[in-house]
Amino acid sequence: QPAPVKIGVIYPLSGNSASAGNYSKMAIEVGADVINNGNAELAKIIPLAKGGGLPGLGGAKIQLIFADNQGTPAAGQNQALRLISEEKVAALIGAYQSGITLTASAIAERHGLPFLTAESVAANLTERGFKWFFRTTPVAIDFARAYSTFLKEQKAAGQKVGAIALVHENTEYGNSVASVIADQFGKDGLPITQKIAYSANSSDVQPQVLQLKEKNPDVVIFISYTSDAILYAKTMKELNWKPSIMIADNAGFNDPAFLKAMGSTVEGLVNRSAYSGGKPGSVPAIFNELYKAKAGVELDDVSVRGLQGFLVLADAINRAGSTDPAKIQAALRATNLPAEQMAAGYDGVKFDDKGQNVLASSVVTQLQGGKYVTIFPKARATANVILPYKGW
Amino acid sequence: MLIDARNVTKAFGAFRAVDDASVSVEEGDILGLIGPNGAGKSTFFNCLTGDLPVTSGSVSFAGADVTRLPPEARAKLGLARTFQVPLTFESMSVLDNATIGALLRHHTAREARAKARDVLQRVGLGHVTDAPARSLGTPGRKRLEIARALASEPKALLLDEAMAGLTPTEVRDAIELVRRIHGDGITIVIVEHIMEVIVSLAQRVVVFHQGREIARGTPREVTSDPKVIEAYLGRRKVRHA
Amino acid sequence: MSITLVQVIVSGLLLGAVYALFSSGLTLIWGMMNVVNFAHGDFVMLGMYAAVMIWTALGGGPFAAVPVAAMLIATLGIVSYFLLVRHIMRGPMLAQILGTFGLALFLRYSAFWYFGADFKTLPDTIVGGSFVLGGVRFEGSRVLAGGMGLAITLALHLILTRTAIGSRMLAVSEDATAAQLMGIRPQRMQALAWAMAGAATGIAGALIANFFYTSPTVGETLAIIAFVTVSFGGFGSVLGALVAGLIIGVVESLSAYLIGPVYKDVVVYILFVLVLWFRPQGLMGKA
Amino acid sequence: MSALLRIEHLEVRYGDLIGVADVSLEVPAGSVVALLGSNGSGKTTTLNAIAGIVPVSAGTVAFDGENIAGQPAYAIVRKGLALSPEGWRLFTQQSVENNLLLGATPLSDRKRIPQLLERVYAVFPRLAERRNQRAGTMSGGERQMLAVGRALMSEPKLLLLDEPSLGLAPAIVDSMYDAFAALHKDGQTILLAEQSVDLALEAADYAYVLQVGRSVLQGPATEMAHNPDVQKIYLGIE
Amino acid sequence: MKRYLFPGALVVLALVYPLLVAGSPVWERLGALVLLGAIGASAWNIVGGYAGQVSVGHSVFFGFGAYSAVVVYTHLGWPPIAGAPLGMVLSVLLAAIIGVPTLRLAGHYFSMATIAVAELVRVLSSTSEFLGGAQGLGGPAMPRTVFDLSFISATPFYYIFLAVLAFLLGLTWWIERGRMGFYLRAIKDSERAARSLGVSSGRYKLYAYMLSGAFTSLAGSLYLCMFGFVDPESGFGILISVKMVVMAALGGAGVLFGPLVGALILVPLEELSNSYLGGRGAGLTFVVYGAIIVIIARFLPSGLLSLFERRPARPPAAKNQPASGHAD
Ligand SMILES: Nc1ncnc2c1ncn2[C@@H]1O[C@H](COP(=O)(O)OP(=O)(O)OP(=O)(O)O)[C@@H](O)[C@H]1O
Ligand SMILES: Nc1ncnc2c1ncn2[C@@H]1O[C@H](COP(=O)(O)OP(=O)(O)OP(=O)(O)O)[C@@H](O)[C@H]1O
Ligand SMILES: [Mg+2]
Ligand SMILES: [Mg+2]
Repeated sequence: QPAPVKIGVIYPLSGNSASAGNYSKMAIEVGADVINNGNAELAKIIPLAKGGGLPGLGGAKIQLIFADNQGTPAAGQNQALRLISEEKVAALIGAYQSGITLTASAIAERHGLPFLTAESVAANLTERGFKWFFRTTPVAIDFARAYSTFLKEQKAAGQKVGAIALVHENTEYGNSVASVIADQFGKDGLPITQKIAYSANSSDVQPQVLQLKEKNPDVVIFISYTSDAILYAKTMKELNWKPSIMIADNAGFNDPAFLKAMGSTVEGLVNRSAYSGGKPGSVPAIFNELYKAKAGVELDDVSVRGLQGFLVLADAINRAGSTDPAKIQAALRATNLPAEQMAAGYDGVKFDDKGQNVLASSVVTQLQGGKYVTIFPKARATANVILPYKGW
Repeated sequence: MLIDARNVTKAFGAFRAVDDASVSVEEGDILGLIGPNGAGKSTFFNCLTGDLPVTSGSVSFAGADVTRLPPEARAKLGLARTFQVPLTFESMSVLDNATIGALLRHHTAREARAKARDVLQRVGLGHVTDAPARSLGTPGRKRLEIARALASEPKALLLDEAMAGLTPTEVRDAIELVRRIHGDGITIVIVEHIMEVIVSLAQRVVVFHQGREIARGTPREVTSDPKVIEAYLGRRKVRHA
Repeated sequence: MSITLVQVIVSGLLLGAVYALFSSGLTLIWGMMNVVNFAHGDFVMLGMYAAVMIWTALGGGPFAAVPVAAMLIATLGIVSYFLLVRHIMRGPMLAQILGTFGLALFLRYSAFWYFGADFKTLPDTIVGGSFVLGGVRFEGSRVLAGGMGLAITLALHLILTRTAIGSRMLAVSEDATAAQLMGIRPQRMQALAWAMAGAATGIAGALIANFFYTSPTVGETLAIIAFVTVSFGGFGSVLGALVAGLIIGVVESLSAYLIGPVYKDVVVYILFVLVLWFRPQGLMGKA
Repeated sequence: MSALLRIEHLEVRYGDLIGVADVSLEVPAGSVVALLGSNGSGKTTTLNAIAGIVPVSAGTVAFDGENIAGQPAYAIVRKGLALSPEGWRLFTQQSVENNLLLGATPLSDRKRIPQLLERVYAVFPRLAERRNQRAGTMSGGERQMLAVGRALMSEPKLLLLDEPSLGLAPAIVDSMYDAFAALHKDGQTILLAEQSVDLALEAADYAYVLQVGRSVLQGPATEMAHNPDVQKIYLGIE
Repeated sequence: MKRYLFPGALVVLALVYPLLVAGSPVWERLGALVLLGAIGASAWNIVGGYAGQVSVGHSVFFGFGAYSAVVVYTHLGWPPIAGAPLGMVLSVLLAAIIGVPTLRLAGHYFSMATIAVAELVRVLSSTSEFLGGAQGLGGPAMPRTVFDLSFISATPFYYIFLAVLAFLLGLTWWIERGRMGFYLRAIKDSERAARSLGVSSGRYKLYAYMLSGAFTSLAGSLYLCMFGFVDPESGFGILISVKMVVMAALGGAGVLFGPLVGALILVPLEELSNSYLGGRGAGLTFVVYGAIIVIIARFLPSGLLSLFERRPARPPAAKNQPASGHAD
């Protein structure tokens, strides 16, 4: 039995984003379990799912070494160094928050070790000229395009989209996504009539909702973390106001915690997701079952992206046939995974020379009967759009 | 005129603790300030030193109008004081307490420390220089405050009941100490309820009552003033004299 | 004035009363023993979890949760007092920061370990919905919390300023030895103070949980608000916390509505620094 | 007369320093006993040790026949003892009247409180005038009055007074000592530390002299007043 | 002789530490992290420990330092370390602006006001485009010259930090023994008495605050050089301030080596507990970390260095009548 291949996983396992980090951790554990112990159904689609570890390395098992970035760039970087130098991991994956990915991947770059981010979307990450950095997730512009096309389609179908409000939290995530959406919508002639920035982890969002209520836009797009997502949903119900289309940019509104808490009051909520559900027997559906058994909740955007990133990395290591970082790097460069092998709703995985996955994409989903179902693009849709937004 | 307070009033809300008091002290004087409890003596001191801003009136010291100056500026001009409730630096040694005072006129810590030792010796704390200030009893602290003030080499020293709590013998020593301080050319204003101290030290006495001056003169004159006896000394004043 | 503006002010006032409620425990501990409890936010957080647990495990609403949370957090206060605070009070003021910060981390992550990182919320059906009064919408859970906030802070204020027990507690806070000379048992009073503060904080938590999310780190958000409220109003003054809480609530609400939510904290902090500039002891603090 | 308080070989240490080395004394019920001694001789330490606010390191303190050494102050105080301490230790944030009411905490008969308040106000009319003023803003002498008044509020079996005349104007000292005399006549037991020997010996039945932490002399007050040794000790001749 | 034993041993150990752990990047880095923590806490100690003005908003200076360093890179293309002097100058100015109103405040009010100021700056920084808004700013991704201080090993950082710390402690020691040291302690004990002796307490507190701010800012600049990224939370976050306070308090505030000792305990504790427990994701890191702080505070409220002090005779009651009234 060859020595196991160690993969370092850096996530926020404590601090404000710990919820996301812990779900992603479980998703990746599911992925590793599939590779190490096999899953008959998946094996029909994904070669690595046959079990028995990585065939390219003589059946070496994958060993995941998790580290907590504690929500701080310093801890992220310190842990990256530890994983590299003490744990001698073959590659790193992480670190959720873009700022932390930035510092942690810098260490990997200096040590010449592949670093794959499965969920950090900040644009500058792939602009640094790094040679060891890869990103599987779609970035803001992909989301923006998806919304834009979706809304134009709804407009054509007779929905009112004359006034669009953008409500976003004021950290890196919200700001960057909001500005990209605003740009894209501008180009596409979709009018953004109201922009509300607020500080994350608010204690009260009534004033914001009252501002919305006053202007009464047709469409609202929320870019919020979980805690604020919950407050918005609650407050909108309290003040009894809803737009005819309510779009939530993922993050908080996708959090299983949000669904558990607010599910029944946001029926009809439109969301985007890397997780597209899928028909029984498809990769996402099978992984979802496995994941549900472990985590008690459905796969969602965050967890599926983490899982997908991990699968890409495992595939590359397998093809590298070695834990030599340079070989893994080369294998990653050569990655070309087809859409049907995707756990996430991407069109596949293929990196450009900056390390960005050019086949990354998002689907648009809607909350129907307490579950997110894919409604856009048509090709992937599993259900029809139901509008206007129902709410509570 | 070293200290000249004119029409000083200090009000706390509607209550005037010091009410239009004018007191002046010549250089080289020892002025006694007496009066019943709550007459406003300490408050008046605080107005002189700048610990409290006056409500109205003016204070000048060594020819300069100091009415608006903060306490530290007045100290630099040479006005030193002790507090009725001792405020020693409790975490420091006796020597360091005095050194703080000495640093006002000495540049280096070394020089200041030498000066401090000297002063401690003079006030009779030479044997406890290294003890922490908090181990001193109330009278010891008051003595330390005198030392600290002297170490700042003041022109004038305001003593607020510095001898309270001393035994008769110790009071006699303390009177001697004040005489010596005075002998060094330091002007002194002294508040004390022990009449022996006032009678034997003060050249002039001002008597306060309810924030106002009710009498002034030599110690003999004021102690026989019926107003003062009525308001302050009481029937059996002899016992204290 | 537009009806929306009235709505904004009303929601600010209700929020402010809640701020006052969860700040009152902090100000009480300060006033009673000159201790700034950096774990205060985490006490609130545990109170919130108590309410969540009572709902999920027993299906109980606030009428069950409030007394239970009050008792639990009061007990926590007493235990913290005897195991930790009593000892750190012997040290310098910094020891309080050290000790209560450690306690904060310990509590926060014990909750994390036990409850997980998930956000929890109570169904908003617990405190029956909302009602409209003169065009202004009132939400039941907030009215309940705000009303209780007012009532409890006023009660605490009266206890401290008008009763013998309050006077004894204040005596202990100022000089424990002198209090002993009055025949008062300082530790008993201090434990009582921690119990009272704990109870108020637990109640606050249980009520907030009705309209706020609960998570292990929620205390951090709340603690800073509480610190600002308490120093704004004057350390040790429960009435001050009430007034400051109401002011902060309204100012936050108005500035979020009129200027923009991102700037509401900016406005509050600037106001706070201005207040301290003109009244260094806070609105109602003692000089 | 039986001894209400009996101290034997009391020793108190402050870390390495010795506050009181060996003090023995007796306070019979109904008597006024004076504790004399120069600055730093240990009067305050002795009184504080009796009240329990400094720990006794050796010796016994028997109050009403029970050894109270080592008991916490609050327990001792509740047995019927009150101290007006050095440095007053008022509750500066509270009103004058609240300070007095706090003094009455150990009192079991709460109905006596108004009467006791009146009694204190009669001795110190200034306190009555200022009953709502914050204690921390009182003048030095006013604080002294308040400290003594507060000790009177619990109607203790034994009243311990640490330099009650400190900082008081002569006229107030007189009226306060008149009050002590009246209390004495009513059977109040008092242990009194005073710097002012004349004053103390005039008020007391019996006196002890402390010197560097030891009780070195004792006798009836009238004798002590004429005892040359007392003068010697105050002159510091050993 | 004995007095010099502890510092002497520390110096020798400090100089050879990287040799002892050579080959283990994690331990090399840990050494640098301890020193960086010690620089921050020692800087804090000047105003918080010696002058007794407990600032819980020192992150404002740390953030200024970190942002100055990254801003000179982002907007001027200079190496980040070139921003350090700028940060120090700005922090001195900032300290003057913050200090004048807040240093008048007593005790906890000062602490709370400093928190408020830091939070204010944090919120403002997240709205400033110049500072990269909430996204934050990154330093040079790839080292261009040696001045970018982009080392693979932490050892060069270790020696840079050591030199800075040595300078800072030397300066503190010099201050402690001179006029300013005496004055600061006096102000801490009784400001009123100090003023009566001619101590311009406001001025000296301000000096201490400015000096402290300058070095805290330097710590921030060094942090940026090492980690290469700052955003509002990691620059101005309250946790940064609290950690400085906690480190100093843990070792002994107002004691020269207190913050260093605090850093020696806390930083490794933080790193090791995260390394060994963090990956499980149950928050156990902080349960342990918090519990250890609680235990130290419980048994050594005056800090670890109080263990080595000769026990001073404690007064029977710590509290004297506070001199809050005016009537004296
Ligand atoms: N802040 C205040 N508010 C109200 N009254 C005050 C305040 N400060 C002082 N007083 C009152 O002002 C009066 C003057 O006090 P001051 O301390 O000057 O008296 P004093 O002459 O020094 O008396 P003593 O001999 O007892 O020391 C006192 O009656 C005191 O109670
Ligand atoms: N807190 C303390 N720490 C250390 N030593 C102390 C302390 N309090 C008192 N002492 C010492 O104990 C001894 C007795 O002091 P004590 O105060 O009992 O004397 P006293 O007779 O009351 O004198 P005074 O005239 O000063 O009131 C003195 O040597 C004093 O220095
Ligand atoms: Mg006075
Ligand atoms: Mg004494």
